[in-house]
Amino acid sequence: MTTLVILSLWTALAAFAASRALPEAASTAPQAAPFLGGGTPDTHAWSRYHFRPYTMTLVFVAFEMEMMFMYPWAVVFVSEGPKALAEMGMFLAILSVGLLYGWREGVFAWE
Amino acid sequence: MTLTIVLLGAAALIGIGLYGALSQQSFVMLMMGLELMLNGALLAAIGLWSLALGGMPEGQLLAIVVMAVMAVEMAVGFALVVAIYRKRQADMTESIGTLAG
Amino acid sequence: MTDLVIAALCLFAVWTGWRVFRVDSMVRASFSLMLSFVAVGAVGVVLSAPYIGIATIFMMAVEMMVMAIFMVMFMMNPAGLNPMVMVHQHRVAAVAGGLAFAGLAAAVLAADPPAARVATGTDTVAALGHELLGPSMLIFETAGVTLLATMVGAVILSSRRGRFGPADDGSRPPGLEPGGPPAGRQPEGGGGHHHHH
Amino acid sequence: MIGALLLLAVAATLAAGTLLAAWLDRRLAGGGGIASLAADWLAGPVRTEAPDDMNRRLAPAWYLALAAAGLCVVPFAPGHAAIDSPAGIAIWGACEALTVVVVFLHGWSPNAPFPLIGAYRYAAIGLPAMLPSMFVLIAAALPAESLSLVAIVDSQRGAWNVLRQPLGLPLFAVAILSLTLRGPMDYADGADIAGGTSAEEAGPARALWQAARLAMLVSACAMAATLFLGGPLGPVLPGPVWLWLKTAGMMAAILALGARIARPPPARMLGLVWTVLLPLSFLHLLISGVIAL
Amino acid sequence: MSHLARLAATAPAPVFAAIGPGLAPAVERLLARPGLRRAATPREAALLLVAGAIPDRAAGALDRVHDQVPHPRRTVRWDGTGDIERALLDARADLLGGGESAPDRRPDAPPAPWRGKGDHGQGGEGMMGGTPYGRPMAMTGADIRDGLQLDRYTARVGPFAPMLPPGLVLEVTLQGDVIVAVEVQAPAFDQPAEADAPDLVAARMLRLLGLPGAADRVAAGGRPRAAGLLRAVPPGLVPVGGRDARDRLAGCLAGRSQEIEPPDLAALLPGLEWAEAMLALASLPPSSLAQEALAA
Repeated sequence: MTTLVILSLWTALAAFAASRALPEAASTAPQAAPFLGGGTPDTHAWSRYHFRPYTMTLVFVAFEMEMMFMYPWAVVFVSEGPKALAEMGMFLAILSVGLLYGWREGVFAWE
Repeated sequence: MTLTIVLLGAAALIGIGLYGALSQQSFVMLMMGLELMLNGALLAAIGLWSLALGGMPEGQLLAIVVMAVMAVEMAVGFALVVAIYRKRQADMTESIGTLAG
Repeated sequence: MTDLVIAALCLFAVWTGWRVFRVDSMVRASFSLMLSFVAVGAVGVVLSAPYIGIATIFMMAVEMMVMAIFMVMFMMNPAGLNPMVMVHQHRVAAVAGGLAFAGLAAAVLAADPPAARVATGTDTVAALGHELLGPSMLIFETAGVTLLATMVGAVILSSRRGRFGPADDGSRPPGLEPGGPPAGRQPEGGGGHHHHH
Repeated sequence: MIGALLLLAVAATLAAGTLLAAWLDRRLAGGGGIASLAADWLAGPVRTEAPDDMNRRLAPAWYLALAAAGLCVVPFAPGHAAIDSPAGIAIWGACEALTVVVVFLHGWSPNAPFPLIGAYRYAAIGLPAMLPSMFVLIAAALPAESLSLVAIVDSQRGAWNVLRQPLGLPLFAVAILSLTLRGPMDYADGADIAGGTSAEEAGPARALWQAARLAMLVSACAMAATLFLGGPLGPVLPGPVWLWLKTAGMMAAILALGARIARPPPARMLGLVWTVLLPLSFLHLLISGVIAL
Repeated sequence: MSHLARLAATAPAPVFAAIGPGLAPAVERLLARPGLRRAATPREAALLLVAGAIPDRAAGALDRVHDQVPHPRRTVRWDGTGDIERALLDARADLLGGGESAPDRRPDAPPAPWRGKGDHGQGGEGMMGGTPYGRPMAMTGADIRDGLQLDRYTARVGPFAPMLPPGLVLEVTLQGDVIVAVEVQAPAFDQPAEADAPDLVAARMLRLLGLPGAADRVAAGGRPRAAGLLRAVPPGLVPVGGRDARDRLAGCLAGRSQEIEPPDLAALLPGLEWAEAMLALASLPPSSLAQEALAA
């Protein structure tokens, strides 16, 4: 509960400060134009942006789940002893196969 | 009382998620609806674990499994979207229906 | 007091969840969903599941970041610069959603669940750790295999770079002898445009 | 009572630390310094074409809030942190993950090409760069048998983690550089994209964002000092003073480091993170685990 | 003057430089001085330094850059003579003391009229057909790398883009941050031979590698004092005459000047990521990008 109160306190404080420090601004059209070193764009910048390492991102989402298991594992690691090391070793070994596969397929580069 | 509030919140999340999953034309927005339903499931799991089941350890594990399901759903779902988009310039659910042939 | 806080968090989760389908910008939709998860995580923190609550927040921050990237990639008009309506069978969906909520709410109000709170002072993180390494070890390792399958599947489905060339050109393994016909099964129809997954 | 005192200490440390960081930045890394922050603050605001105004104004605020939240879990004296949660390092991990979101929003919101490219580059590198830091956090929790930072400090009474977990500090330094948008990990603000996510930012918004970057540096360096240098532990001087000294030392080291390592193009760095840093963090976890047993 | 303004006056003056023919090396060495700060974008600047006689073809671009500097702002012109640093610092002090800010030079109108047209007033028909806020939406097009047909972003970059040689205008089409098409619309301005000096070329590359301090040291004749310089440049990047960008950086750091034929940018750049492309361009001596042959 204290955690929650403190964290929301900071968040609310920061949001309030930002709304006071950064009031609604208005700019003329020439000032608002995006900076391109004097050049002009044809379209809005917001678009279906081609994020190149998308395959990496998907591998990352799956791999990152391992964190969920590792935090509680770390807490009981010493009391469970070598068994804990072995089990997490196996878990990470399984996931590493996926990483190795992805690496061989070249997913850690820009597509 | 607390449990009732939590479970009602979970029910509302599941209801909105269902609405979203059914009403959205786009496959990626449909996934948002699914995630929202899983969010409701997560909330219910946490509430039941903490307030009705006396903190049995399997309850927390259930919450983790729900999150793992979300990660898997997202990774596979978006991989499918990429594969289908590459094949046909389509990301609408209706268009995916015609891909069967 | 706790009830009030939890009610406020639940309302926030529901409201941000509702905003997901009401905003035009895909980035706002994704991060609105993230806020919904954050509120649920906060409920977890209040309900003596600090680890699960916080873990929900960091897992979902990452997942919704990825969600935003893909939403922007594949949605027309991703920033909602053009006002738009992206729903179909709106009425059916609304009725279904409403019915689901009504049914679940009725079940919640009618049911009489046991009331056994987490004992104060329990180390819930350690309990989870012991559970993972002990009775639920199989679930833990199965999750590993599932995630492995997900990683491999995601790579196969989404990557264009196959070992034998771009995926949408049809994958043809090299010949067994230099310059020979491709090894392995020939694609049916000879179009060379079949995925093999 | 002591809780209020600790919150006050967090706020004061953040404010004073940010000023110190600005000064060190000017000295060691050729940054703008305090006077430049003031100059930015006095310039007029600019509103780009059809921006996502809400997120544009909130991004610096959230960044600042994340820095403050991260600092709250750091113990200022042995046994005392503003947030003494049994999931302390997970809270810090959540701050790291949300930082990626905030930086992305900062680059997304102006609706302009260079900030957009910076935002996506940062997402591409910032997400996987989080993995080594998570391994480092988990490894630090092993000898403490707890996720609480108070326990992690206590576990270093015998020997600091910098000795027991030699790979930890370098790996965490990478995470700090990434979190504070500095040096080789600053993929949000490249010179080839005219300052990236900040390319369209002027006036108070720019000043606030730069200040938030420095505040995050304070917070991340305090975390590094807690994880590896024993935090408030030390002879003679009181705990908070030790923490401040170690944090200041870390800040100087990180700033000097960031100004001396070249930043490769993002695709090259992505390969580096997965094929070098991630295996290293596996190794780090193994070493730390074996030593802890 | 308020306390804050007095504090701000002690900061290096933030200058965005619009460089014309003949003055590039002089401005590059000028901005390395401690009293001035090189602004990467006009948003960061208070002063616009216009160096040399800007040709007519770049006049519109100069006005656009001028208007993007936030208020209060001032333009300082320089013909290569006189104490320019003094002039810049004086202008800065005047602005902080409440001096008048230069008004916009271009009319305050959206890029295209849009209000009121279409179902939602978005300036057109359909979900992608409008011109909301005066600009059309990006449209999809073929991709040269992975076959995902996502949106293309076409823009003209330059002639005052800080990552390009002054004067060079490229019309680039980006998908994500990969360049899929390039057209050279105008070559770089002619500069004295000093602009090709190896230390200045190396300094430009170091700045792109995220090492502004090392870049200033190299431009002042010192050693870079930084790690991983050569390894940060991807191997095989835009090879010209058998030497890639990494070789050229190594050569420049060793003080060797290079002679390079004008490269065919429209053929060399597509397929590169923006960061790589800018690094490759910076590794070429500006004179090789200045010939009229490029524009043809």
